Amino acid sequence: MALLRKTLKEYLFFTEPDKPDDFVLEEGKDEGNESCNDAVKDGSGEKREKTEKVRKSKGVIKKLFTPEREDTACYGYDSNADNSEKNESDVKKESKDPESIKRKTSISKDVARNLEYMRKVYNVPLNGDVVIREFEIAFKDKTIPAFSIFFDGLVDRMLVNESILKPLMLLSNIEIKGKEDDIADYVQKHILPQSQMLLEESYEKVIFGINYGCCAIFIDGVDKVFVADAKGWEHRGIERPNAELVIQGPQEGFGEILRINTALIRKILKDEKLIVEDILIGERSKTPCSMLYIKDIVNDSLVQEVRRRLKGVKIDHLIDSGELEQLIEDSTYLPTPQVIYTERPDRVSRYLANGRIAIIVSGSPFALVVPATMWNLFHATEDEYVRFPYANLLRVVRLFAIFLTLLLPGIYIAITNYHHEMIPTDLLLAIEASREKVPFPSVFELLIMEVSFELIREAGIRIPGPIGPTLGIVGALILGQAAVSANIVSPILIIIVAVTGIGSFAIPNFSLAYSFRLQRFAYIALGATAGFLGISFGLFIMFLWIAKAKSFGVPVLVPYGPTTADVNKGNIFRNPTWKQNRRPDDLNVKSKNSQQEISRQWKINEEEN
Amino acid sequence: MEKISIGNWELSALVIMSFCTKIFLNYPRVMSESAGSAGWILSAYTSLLAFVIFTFMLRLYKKNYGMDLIDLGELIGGAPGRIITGVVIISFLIYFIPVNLREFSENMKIISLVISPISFVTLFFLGTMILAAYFGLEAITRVNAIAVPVISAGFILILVLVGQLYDFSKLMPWFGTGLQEIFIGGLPKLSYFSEIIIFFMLPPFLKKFNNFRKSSYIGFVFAGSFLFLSTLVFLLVFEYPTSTESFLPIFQLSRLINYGRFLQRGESVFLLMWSFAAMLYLSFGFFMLLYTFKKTLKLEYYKPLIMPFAVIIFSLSLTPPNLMSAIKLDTVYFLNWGWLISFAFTTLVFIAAGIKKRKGKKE
Amino acid sequence: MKKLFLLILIFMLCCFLSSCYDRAEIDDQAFVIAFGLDKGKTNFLRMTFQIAVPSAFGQEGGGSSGESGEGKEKHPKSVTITTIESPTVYSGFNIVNTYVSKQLNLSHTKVLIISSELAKENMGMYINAIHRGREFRNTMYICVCDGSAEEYLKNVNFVLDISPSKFYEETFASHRYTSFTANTQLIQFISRAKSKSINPVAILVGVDRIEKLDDYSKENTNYKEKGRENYFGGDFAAGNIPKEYKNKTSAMGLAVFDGAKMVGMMDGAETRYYLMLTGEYDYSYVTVPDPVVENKFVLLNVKQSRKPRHNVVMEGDTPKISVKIMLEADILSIQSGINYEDPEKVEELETASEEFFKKDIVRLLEKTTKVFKSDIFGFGKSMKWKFLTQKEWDEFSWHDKYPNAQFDIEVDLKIRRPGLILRTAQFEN
Amino acid sequence: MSFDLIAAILILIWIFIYSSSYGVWTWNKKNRIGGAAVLLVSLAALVFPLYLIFFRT
Repeated sequence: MALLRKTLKEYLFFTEPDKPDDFVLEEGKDEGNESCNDAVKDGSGEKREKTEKVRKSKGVIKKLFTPEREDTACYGYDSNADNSEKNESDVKKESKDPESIKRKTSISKDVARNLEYMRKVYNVPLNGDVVIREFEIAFKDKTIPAFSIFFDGLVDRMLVNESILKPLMLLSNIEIKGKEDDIADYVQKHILPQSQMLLEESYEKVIFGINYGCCAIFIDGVDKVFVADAKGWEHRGIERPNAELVIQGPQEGFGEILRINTALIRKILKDEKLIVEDILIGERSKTPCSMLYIKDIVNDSLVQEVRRRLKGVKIDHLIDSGELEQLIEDSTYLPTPQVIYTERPDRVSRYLANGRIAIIVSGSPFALVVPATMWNLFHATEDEYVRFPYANLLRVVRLFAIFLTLLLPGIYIAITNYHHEMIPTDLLLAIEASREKVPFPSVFELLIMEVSFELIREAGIRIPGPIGPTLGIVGALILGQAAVSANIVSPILIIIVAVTGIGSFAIPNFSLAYSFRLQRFAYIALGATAGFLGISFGLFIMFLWIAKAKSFGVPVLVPYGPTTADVNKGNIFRNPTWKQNRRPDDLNVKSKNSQQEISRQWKINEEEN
Repeated sequence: MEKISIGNWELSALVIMSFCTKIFLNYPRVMSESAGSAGWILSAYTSLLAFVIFTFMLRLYKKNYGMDLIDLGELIGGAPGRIITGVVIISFLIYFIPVNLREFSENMKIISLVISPISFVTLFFLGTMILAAYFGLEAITRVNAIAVPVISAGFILILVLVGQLYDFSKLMPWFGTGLQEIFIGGLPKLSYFSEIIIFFMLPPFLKKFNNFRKSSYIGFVFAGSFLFLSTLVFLLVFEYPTSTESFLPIFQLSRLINYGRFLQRGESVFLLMWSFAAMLYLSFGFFMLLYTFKKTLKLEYYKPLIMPFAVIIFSLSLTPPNLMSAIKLDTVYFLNWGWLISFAFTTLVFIAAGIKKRKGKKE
Repeated sequence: MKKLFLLILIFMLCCFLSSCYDRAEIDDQAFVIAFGLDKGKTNFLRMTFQIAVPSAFGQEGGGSSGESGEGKEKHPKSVTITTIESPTVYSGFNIVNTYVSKQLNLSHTKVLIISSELAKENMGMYINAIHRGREFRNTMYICVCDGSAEEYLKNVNFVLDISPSKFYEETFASHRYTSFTANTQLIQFISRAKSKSINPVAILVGVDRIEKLDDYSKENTNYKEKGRENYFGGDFAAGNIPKEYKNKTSAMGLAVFDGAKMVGMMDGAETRYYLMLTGEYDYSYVTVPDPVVENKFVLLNVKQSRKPRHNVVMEGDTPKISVKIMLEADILSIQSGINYEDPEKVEELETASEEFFKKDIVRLLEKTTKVFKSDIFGFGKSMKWKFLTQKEWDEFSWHDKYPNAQFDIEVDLKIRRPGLILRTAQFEN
Repeated sequence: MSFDLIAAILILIWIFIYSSSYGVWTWNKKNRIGGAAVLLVSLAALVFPLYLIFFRT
């Protein structure tokens, strides 16, 4: 009843809408607090008459981030990334759980207590893959009990044996000319030959390190813990990208390891201004994510906004970047994607160089790039690598593919049901003849075929490896042939559906193809309702919706709607490479030029000589 | 309401769209009806005249740039002035939106949806108007900026494709129904540029006067040439007495496209084009109606008003008993008197505001 | 956003609930390919519809195009014919719809055949009815049948084609290379019929009366009027063509109209000159008598090098019309073997053929002023340039002045190339 | 009373209630003219179509 009343109140009566803070990208001017202001002075900021202004957004975190913290080097991410205040509040929430309180407590000097505590934390007899190795260290004629704890499988066993346990247990017996009295200092400076090692003081960090593939060494009498990086888990190597294949161009794709992925990008962009900023997402999973940008190119307000959104994500577990995409995108209901989802380091690097921001999630071989315009989604990686006439041929083909995927079934229905006069007579009579024996109305006929096509496609993906292609052949050929001879569909319809399907495969971005496949059904319905009027109704609304949409403050249809300075800058058709002088205007980057005005200096020299 | 901004090209596209959409209705026919074979002269003449008057109005307006008509109304006469100006504009919009809605729907009905009831066809246009109003002006202008070049290209394509039927002797006799008929009787045809009144509601969205002037000039030039071309080509293909017959001149032109056995009767493809144009036109008008209403009465939101206004416009559009009377509402009453509101009233407001401002300075 | 979705949902629901009024499946429609109007016996109109039978286009029906059962089946299987009588055009559609299983659809009608009997009365009202309908194509051919349209449609036999539409489109487009008919599409016909400066024409079609070529009498042709010994390629009109073919019908010549009323007919050769005078002429093979040897002919492939120049001057009430026709020709054959290819002799041939053309053209023009009293060439268009206002032009009334017209014709023919043979060598015998 | 008609009337009533509640809200916000105008518009949006549906021949 209360629900009913609430619903009634919501739908029946006017209530003042809450005004969400729309993020608007700041004009391409330097904020003045950064060192990199050399590029801004070319005066290109005035190009836009837009009244876009950044609002003093309340949610922006004022504490500036310090990515260069030294003590994070061990884990390869910053475990401190979460705000301490937030943690406190979390603790309060979880106060029923006694362990969470204890986690914050500092480490005891007594190794036995530590051992007991760690056993409790890791439920040791129950937990099979936790390895606790107790041993003793010889130090100045005494033996000190110690133990190491790590996860089996996460660490490199050889590493632990050779450079942690072996020195501690054997080398400690050797006479070393150290003057230290403190065992911690001694161990750190003389015994453990590990490059990445930290001394941690709280359980929380220690536990985090262990969970992340480190080996923790507790020593009696020391209220600190040695956390040695011994990550040695198994992972996939760098392979060819599976979803975004190119003929020309680099052939490596991202893997599942965060640091390898960031290294792949740094390998391409050898730029000290490339910032790899670490953020942990997931209350429990603590999935390390990296936010990449080139500091003297990217718009600062964009960085702040992305950071704000990433930090505002509060979920327990983050597994893949696809999840993150859904959590940070602007409009969830818009059918078209607003984030670029790519597995190619070279593509990410190009976007970074253009002033966009990339987000890499540990464990996901796909990087997210924001902001994304429709045209970014429409471009393929290969476009930039092949000569420009060829690239334009590809683009025309792709545009045509989009048209086919989105509209062909709808237009077919509209024409055959409403606009008979525009089909050439012979073709019309052929269609009529082929439909003569079909018992269904053409809409129904088309829906049958479209649905079965989607079925075949879905089954083809889900089915175990070797059977997949077989199913495709069975589905497409045999089923189609049988359906025609059983007079369930007309042969011309098979062509329509097949062409539509092929068109959807030619769209470079997978989510974009999804969105068009989805919208196709709406156009079928509209085409069947009012012919071309229905289709233009659908197109109008789709355009309105997309025109309204923004991806991180950048309108999705830019530069065509709103029109910006670079209308003819090769979004639909690519310009020759030497003409691509400027970065996209809509990003309001700090440095507008991506190459010198005359990028082919040799041309001038030639003339001079 | 969010802060709206309109770019230069977007404004030009808006100008082109709102002046030129009537090409798809009966503009060329009315031109040839009132000036005979010299309809193209009349078209050029009215376009030029409208342009000159617009330039003059801009000069008057320059000092008050940044304020729209309603602000000026308030400047002149306080709250009553504001409301009077607002009511004039609203009544103007509420007159021609339903008429155009009706005509476009009838247009679609005649072209392709012969059996469907008119309300069914109208609902499609009404649906786009409602949704466009929800999405707001920015979305409308953006779609418009993208669609206008495409629609213009389609329009030019029609004109080019019927090229084999051009016959210049059809433009003879030179002055059609006579010079007096063209140059004096053609004056009320200025009403075809009545949408000008809406553009004086837009300045708050464009920062600089120069941008406003430049892009509206660009729009005017394109719109004028499109209007001129449409009449010219229509008269080149249809001779004078026949040219007054057709309800949908450009549609008739597109029906004549005939290249070989395959390329015939492509008119339905162009249907996509002009239904899109109609949707843009009506959405823009509808949004401006809501915006004017909101601004006149200093309301905080316009969105709750979308549905009631949509219902009113829908009912109004169905009020004329038949198509002929709807066309009469457009081509007779509106054409003869529309300019009084759009040109005379607006100019008066500008002059009054200028005087008021000068007085205020002196004091 | 939620509300927006609700709105869209409601809207879509409305659309679907109110269903799709105009939706019509292709296979629920009977497409009329050709349709004929006759004067009815019991009512005003007798209408004949030639409806496409789609099954002939299916994969199985590929070969069944009238080939089977030679003598028995007169009509190809791809069409069927029905005839009814009705008072008006649209009521006729209604009657047909009662017994034809599918709904009649006229959006693919390629040809409108009108019997000359009906055309000679005022057929404007029927044409207007068709013009008003959205379904009809503006580009459909309008033809006048010398005889009854019903008979014509019943005798049409698409020997080479399966598709009836292709048959009509190709047949009536043949004027491009025969110049024995013209392009008379509906919209052109209507705008000409309503114009004050030009009158319409329509293709003349007919059913050939002779069964065997041996029965053909050359007295049916009009060679004598033209002062010739025998008939040439164009001295006859449709319905009277010396031919033997499975398809009994033919299209040649034009029906001349004054407004929407038929006033006369032109044969094939006259049609050619009509095309030359209006500038629509493309190319065709023309037989020209040899200027030296009697009863031998020279065959020319004549093209129009430029559009004709019309000039009209009023002298009192008589329009003085001067026309200059510019032609060029290739030699196809010289029967006499005289060496006309010689640059010195070619002029002789040129002047002779100019004279030949001029004679026939003047004859045609005089026929239009004296017999038809109808300006089908559009001389009025040239006259129109001299008027300033519509009122003056309306009062001038060109159509009344035209019958008094006097002509000054100039034909300029240039022979450009002699084909593959540059110099004719004589046969030795 | 067909289904279409009932649906149309229901939608009209919904629109009326919603927009007039906005009118009341505006009125309460001390914008008297605005509130009255909105109420007027919402009333017109109810009455006018109903008149068209029931009384026009």
